[in-house]
Amino acid sequence: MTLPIYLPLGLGALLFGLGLWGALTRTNAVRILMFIEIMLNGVNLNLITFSRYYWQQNAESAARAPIITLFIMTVAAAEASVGLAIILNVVRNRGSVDVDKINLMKG
Amino acid sequence: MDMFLHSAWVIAALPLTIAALIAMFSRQLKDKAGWLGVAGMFVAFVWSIGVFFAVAAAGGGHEEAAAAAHEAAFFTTPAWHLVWHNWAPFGPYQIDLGLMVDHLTAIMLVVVTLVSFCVQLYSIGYMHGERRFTRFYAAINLFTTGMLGLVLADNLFLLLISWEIMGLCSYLLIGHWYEQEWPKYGSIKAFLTTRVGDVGMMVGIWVIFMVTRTLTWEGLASTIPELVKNPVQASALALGAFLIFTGAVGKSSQFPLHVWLPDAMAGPTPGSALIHAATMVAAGVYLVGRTFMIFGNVAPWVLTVVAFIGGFTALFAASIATLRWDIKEVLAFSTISQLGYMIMALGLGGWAAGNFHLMTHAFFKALLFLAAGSIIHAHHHNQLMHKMGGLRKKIPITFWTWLVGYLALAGFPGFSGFFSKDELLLAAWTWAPAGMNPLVAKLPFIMALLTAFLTAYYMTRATWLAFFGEPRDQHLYDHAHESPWTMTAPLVILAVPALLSGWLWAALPAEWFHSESLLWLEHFFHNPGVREIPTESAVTVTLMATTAGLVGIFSGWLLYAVVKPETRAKWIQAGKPIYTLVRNKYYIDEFYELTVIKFTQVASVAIAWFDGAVVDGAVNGVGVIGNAFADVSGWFDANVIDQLVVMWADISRAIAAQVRRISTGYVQQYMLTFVVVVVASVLLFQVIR
Amino acid sequence: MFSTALTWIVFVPLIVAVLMMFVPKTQEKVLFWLAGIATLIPLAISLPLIAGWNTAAVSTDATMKGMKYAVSVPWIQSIGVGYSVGVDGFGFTMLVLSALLFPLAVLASYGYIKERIKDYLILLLILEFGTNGVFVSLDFMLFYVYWEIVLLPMYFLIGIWGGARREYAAIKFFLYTLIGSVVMLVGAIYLYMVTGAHSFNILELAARTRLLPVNGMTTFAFWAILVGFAVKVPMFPFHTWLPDAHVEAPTPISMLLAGILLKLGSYAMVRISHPLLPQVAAQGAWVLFVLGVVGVLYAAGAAMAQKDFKKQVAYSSVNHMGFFVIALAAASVLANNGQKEMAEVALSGGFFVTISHGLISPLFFFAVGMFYERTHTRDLGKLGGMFLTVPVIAFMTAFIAFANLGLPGLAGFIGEFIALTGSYPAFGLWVLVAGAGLVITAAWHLLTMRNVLLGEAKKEYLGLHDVTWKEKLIFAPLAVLIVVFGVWPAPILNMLTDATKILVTGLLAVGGK
Amino acid sequence: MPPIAYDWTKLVNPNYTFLLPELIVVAFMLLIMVADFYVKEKRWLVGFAFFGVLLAVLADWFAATSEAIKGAIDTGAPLEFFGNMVIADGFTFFLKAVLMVAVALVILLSYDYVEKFLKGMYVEFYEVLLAAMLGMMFMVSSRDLITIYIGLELTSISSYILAGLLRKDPKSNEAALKYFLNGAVASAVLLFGLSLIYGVSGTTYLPEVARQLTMRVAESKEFIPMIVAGVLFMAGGFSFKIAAVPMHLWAPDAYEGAPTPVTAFFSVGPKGAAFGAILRIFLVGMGAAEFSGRWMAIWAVLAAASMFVGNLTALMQTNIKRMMAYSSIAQAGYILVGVVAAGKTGFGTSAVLFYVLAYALTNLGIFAVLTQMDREGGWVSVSDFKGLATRNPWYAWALLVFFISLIGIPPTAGFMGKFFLFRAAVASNYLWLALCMAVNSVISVGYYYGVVKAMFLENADREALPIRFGTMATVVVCFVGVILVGILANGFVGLTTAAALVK
Amino acid sequence: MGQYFMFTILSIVTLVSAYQMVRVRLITHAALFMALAFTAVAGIFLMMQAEFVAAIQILVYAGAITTMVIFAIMLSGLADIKSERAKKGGLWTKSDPFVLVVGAVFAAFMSYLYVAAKLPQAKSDKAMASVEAIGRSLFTTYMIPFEIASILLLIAMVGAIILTAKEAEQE
Repeated sequence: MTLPIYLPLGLGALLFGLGLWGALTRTNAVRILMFIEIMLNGVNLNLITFSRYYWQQNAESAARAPIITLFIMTVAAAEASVGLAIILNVVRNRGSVDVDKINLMKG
Repeated sequence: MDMFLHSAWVIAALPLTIAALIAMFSRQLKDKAGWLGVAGMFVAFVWSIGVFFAVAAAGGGHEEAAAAAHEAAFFTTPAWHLVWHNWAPFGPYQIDLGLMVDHLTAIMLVVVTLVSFCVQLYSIGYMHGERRFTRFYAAINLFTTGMLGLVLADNLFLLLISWEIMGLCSYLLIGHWYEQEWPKYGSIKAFLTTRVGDVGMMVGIWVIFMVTRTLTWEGLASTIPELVKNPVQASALALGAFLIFTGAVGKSSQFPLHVWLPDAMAGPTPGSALIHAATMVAAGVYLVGRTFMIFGNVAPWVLTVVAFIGGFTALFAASIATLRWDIKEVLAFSTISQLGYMIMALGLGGWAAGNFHLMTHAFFKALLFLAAGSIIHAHHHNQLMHKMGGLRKKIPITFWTWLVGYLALAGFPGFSGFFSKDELLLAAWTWAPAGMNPLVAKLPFIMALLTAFLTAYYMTRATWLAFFGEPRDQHLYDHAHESPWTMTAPLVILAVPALLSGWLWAALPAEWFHSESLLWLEHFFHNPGVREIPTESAVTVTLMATTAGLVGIFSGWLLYAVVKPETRAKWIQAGKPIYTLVRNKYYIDEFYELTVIKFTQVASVAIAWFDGAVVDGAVNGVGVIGNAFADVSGWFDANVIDQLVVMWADISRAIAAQVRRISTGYVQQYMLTFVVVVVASVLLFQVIR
Repeated sequence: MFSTALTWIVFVPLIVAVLMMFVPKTQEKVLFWLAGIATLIPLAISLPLIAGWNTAAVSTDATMKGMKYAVSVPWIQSIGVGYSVGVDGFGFTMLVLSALLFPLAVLASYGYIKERIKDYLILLLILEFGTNGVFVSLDFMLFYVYWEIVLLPMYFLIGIWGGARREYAAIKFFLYTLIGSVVMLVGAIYLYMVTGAHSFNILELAARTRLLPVNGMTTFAFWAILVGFAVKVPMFPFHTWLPDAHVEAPTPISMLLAGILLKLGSYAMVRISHPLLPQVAAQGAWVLFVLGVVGVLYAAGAAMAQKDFKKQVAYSSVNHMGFFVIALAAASVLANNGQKEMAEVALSGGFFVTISHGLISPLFFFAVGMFYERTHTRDLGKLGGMFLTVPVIAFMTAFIAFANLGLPGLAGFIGEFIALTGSYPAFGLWVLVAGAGLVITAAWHLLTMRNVLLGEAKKEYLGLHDVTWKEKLIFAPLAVLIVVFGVWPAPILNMLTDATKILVTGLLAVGGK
Repeated sequence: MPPIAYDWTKLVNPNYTFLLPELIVVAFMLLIMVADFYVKEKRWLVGFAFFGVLLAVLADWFAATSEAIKGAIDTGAPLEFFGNMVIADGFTFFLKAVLMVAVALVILLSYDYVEKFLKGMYVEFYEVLLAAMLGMMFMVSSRDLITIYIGLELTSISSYILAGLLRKDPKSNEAALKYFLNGAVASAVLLFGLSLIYGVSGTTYLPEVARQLTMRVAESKEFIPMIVAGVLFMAGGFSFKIAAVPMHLWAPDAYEGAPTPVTAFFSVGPKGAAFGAILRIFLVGMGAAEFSGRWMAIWAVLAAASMFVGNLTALMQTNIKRMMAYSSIAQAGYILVGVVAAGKTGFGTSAVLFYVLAYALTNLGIFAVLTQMDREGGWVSVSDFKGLATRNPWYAWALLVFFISLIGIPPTAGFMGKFFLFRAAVASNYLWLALCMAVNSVISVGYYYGVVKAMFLENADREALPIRFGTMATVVVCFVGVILVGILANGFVGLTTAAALVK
Repeated sequence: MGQYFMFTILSIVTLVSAYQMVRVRLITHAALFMALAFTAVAGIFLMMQAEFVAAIQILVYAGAITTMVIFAIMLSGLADIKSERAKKGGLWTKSDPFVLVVGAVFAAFMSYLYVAAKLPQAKSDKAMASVEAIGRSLFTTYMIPFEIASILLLIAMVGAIILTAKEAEQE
């Protein structure tokens, strides 16, 4: 690769940052969930980049990052399904997905 | 006689037993308690006489023993000594407690038991019908135990214990009529004032113990002469001696701690006679005499202080006595004055003279007090002299015995007081310490002579007002009656030694009659190491003293028998400022009231406030700080501090109320906080690396 | 033969307390009997121990050197904690005092405590378990465990059965002592770690910690530990919990609080803080002395201004314990400037103060309680003329007041006298300042007696019943002991001499010289 | 490409003795699922679950004492299995046992609650609970970041589900949502950190990570900022899991809203496991001195903040469940002191282990009573405790003991735990942290006091709680445990000390 | 140069999609933009020669998750869930462009770290791991996590059912 490593890493960080900001500012729970997925994508990009640039000593080490990514995706999927289930439940009981309105408990 | 000597402890044990019996069986005994006490004290008196003769037979001053061992030690080997070895350990030091009898003790035993006997007999009549009759007797007997313990003690510790027991009994007796205000006030005043001296004395004992590591007379006498050679130790010992003297000042009611004694008169008169005239107040004198191995060995400034305080007190109190109207108060100030005499004598090195006067004073002052009690009894508890007058016909026995006491106190030649006062003045006249201005060295003598004059004057005044002239209150006069025999008998008994005891050491007559036996007491009192008093000027001194006394008597007679009251009033008007000053006892009481007492009261209130507001607050400080911002004015408000179950809560709640605000319930703020902190700390760690 | 005796003394109350949990709470008589027996057993066990004291073998084992009736078995070996119990003069006198006061407290509770009797008695027994345990522990952790066990029952005893502001007083007591003890724990752990001794045994620990240099950390450790004890003593300025606790506590608990609980602190100073770090103690002695003197004066003054009888008595505890503090400070100064003998004098005197105060103050509180039970007031302005209404109680009160103000011939005097005898060489005439405290103490005692006992009988108090047999029974043993030890303190002082000698020469003197 | 012949067994190095507890748990999960279809009395399923966990505990003990494994532990070179994904050392066995016991207690105390408030959800509840436990077990038994991460996620996702089990209850929904959203962000942050660490070291196997990091740093100091950033992101992720300040904000809401037995589980289970994972990652992966000083400082700050914020905020709470949430935040702060110390001394690790055990017993005891008191589902106020000492004296006294254990007063397990933490802090020169702990113990009295006061000093205004087997059994077990661990600490100290050799 | 070009294009697509996710009102649109972003990232993965990961990315993210989100939105039938109205006066109301700024700042910071670390240029340009190697590792070394992941999915399924099923039962 001739591409400087900083570019993909930077993109990963950018994705993470964007996702973070989105997750923190949007009040729709579903949208927050989506931004979290974006953050995870940033992480994945980081992992693959590092792997691609440095950690290719053998088949074993080369396979490491993809596998980690695979697990992260699995988890993300599971998280998404459970998360959506929770959100749906909230919608059912409260009629809203606005996290600013979900404020029964505080202090 | 040796039988008595070897069981001398009985003398002290007897009144203790009786006191306990009376206390336990007060309901059964009732009036019989008095007779029990009298009987017991009679036995004790007989026992003391036995002891006295045994000691006398063994040879007064024990010259041989003294010469052999402790020539400069102001200590004579006791004739009898009973020691409880290893009574208790003070750390590694085993403290022995013991009782002992030497010549001084022997005399004191006789004096104490005799006076106590008389007082108890007298009280049967005087206190008759009193509802706390048994309490009075229990206290008197306990007191006697204390006094006997004091004179029998062979060490400072036991002496201190006895000393304080007497203080307690004094408190109890002064406050006998505790329903009334004056006794309540007087008792507390007495206890506290003497307590001030006692604390000084205790510190003195600690100093002495630190230096000598012993508390017995024998131990002190054997160690101190060596220790004073070291300047550091010597100065410590001098300090110790001075502090011990403060105890004597308190107990013997010397200036400036004299204020309690007049108020001690609030108690029953027989109690005053025993405690506040004859014995307890003399304990201070006894203490100084007893611990002369300290006073005599340390730097001379201590004894000089002693002498001047004594002399000043003597004059000072006598001057106050001239203007008192309450007959007991006159006697009280007279007692202070006479005690000052004794203290002065000791300070001047007139050891034997001081103790001699102690003895004679005990007799005649007890007599005077009891006689005064008899007057009061006869006069329906009136103590004010300007309501008396002409009583000599109504109460003849009282009058004649009073007269004996009066003349003895006034120093009328031939009476006991005359001889002891002479010895005392002689000691003062011959006092000339090295390096002191001769004029200054004569000051004690001058004060003593003036006192002799004033004494004679105020006693004459009192006698005249009470017994002579016309009755000033006819009603009281009409109802006056002679006391029962239980009261008059003691007067008669006491009148004998008051009249005669001076002849035990009658220096001038002895010279005239070449009778060694008239100097018997002088030999008996011999104490190795004390200053030898030169006798060359004895006649001069006697003349001066006698003149002073007679002038005093004359002027008293002149002023009260001859001069008209109106004229007196004019003269008083002329010397108004001085009159007011003396009449108000030089405002010493007021001075204390304004300074010491007020200070203590204010301080204690301040402390209590401080404790509630500041210390409590400071320890709970954080809370206070938390609230301080909110309400500075309410900072010390007790409510603020007291709200402290609160304690942490008050504080913590203030903080917590802020902290909990982070938990807004908004999930995104949670996340935001989280992320911000993480990122911020990442940043921070880049900075600090 | 006596090897398990101490353990029994400690554990019998606990065992009975557990048994009592299964007794129905309506069986009040049974419960009282059980509690009485449970508290009497330790006393009974201690009697042969007293008799055999002089002949009892002195342990030479390093973990319990100089102790009698000592036993040491491993407990938590992994951190060097052992079940080491044993007593020397200090511990034993305190143990006996505790064993003596608890039966009296149970007796005083009979008929006085009317609700939740079962809980009350169980807590009382647990309290005894804790206090007795403190006095026999030779291992810091064991000590600490007992120390904290004391805390809870006391909290409840005040908090449930106390007066109007009981909750406030109880939690104040609890928090003060808890702060003290957690800080103390940190200090002790620091010492444990820094020595590397791998032992919490106090004697073994002391052998090492005393060699540490005086620096910031050891100074911290010393004061951290000391503050824990100072709160209990209570030493000025950590005393403010005491008046509240006393005022609110029921009479029997006040008796125990003054008689035993405060002694935990003074005992612990003698046993732990000073032996562990004598070098720091000697350096900081003047602070301790100043606090002691200020405490004496201050408490006397504060007592004088109180309107509440019980609060006055409470302040007098602060006052008296000040003498102990002074003596302790003096001892640690003297032990290091070549006056070991005087140090022993000071220390034995100081400890005698704690013992005599342990006899006197419970009775004083009891006296206050007797008045309160009859008149339902403790206001000095309202009481009065008691000598004419209830003469016997008034007499008892006067007796105890004089004992408390330090009248010679009674136990209170001896201790103060000896303590200050020993303290004088260390601090010179400054001791006079403490002496002024004696006068003020005397003053307020007399004034209080004037207010309460003397004067005309008050109408509203006419017809009060005088002392009962129960009250006499409680009063007599302590009063007798006060007189006996006032006249003949040797039994106690002799018990203390060996212990003080060891403490002064072996422990307080820096470097063991 | 021709298939490459390889020896699977050799590559994987399986050991089913070691894996037995996990296998049993999985087996019982499946069993419960299947049995649901056949068993009429659904309550039996609780028995199954409980029995399964007990069996797993036994298996854990069996594995720990089996010859090969124990021998390896004794020689100081514990065996690793399944491609080095799990390690059979004392730390693993001890924490697994503690966590399983904790879950067993949760099962016991939840019995009544599930019947009352989660009607017909036996399977779901216990299934998910066991899954969470399984995740925890892997979290603590692995030296590979991947396994730890997956275990963590298994636990987390199960927890989200558990929090939302009261489907009709808006608070429960809200708890689940908040927990979920926070958790997802936190795990993303954690992963970001992981990616950085991976980037620098090229591996997720912690010993290798340690080796690589040291090499990198030896090559060039310039790597340190990146490593530190990675460490901080990971620490952030984990501090969410243990609810350390400032990542604690979700906890009170989640604890309050979740069904009470679930709260009990939250306060003990995931937290304990997360501490195990933290210790493992930081000690094994970043134990070298260049790193440890840094992360010790991080955790120290978090520890102090957690203690103060947790305790102070707890003072303001009126709902006991919420109060216990803050209390557990503070407790996490205490445990973090041990983590800090662990960077320097083995005392720290053993202290953490001991405290987790003590804390689990204590807290579950409290929650057992809370669970039974929870009548409306989710709200237990101080007034519910009024006069408990007269209504249910045994509960009251037991609660008292639990509270003093949390405060740290002897003779309880909590005291010994605190003592070990103090020791660890002092040994690692973090005296100020020890003092913070001391101060905080006292602050914490403030809010426990409210409950104790209500129980003992106030009069009852309602009826006694009925005695239920589940609650009673839990309380008794916890009570005995708290006292025994406090008094007979020696054996447990031995265990934790042995288990503290984290490799 | 090709790499730069490709990367630039893909990056822009990713970022624009992400920005649109923030901006658009309808959630469904946001979901679609998310799919686009995922796909673009998959492209970058392809550039990195991580074909397997790219494939999974498309399958799981662009496919499964996006579909799931859209389904969930549709199923709920609630207007509110579908769109997000801009709030008045809120702190974040006008912050849409801000997202890029914040993302950029974060990225800049991270890049600073990377640059500061002087990350060495690629040591090897070997091919990325083959699917076979990944598979082999997955079933040997990573067996345990793999199994846990399976249980994780099971529980996710169970959980989703538990949390949503009640309604079905009642209806």
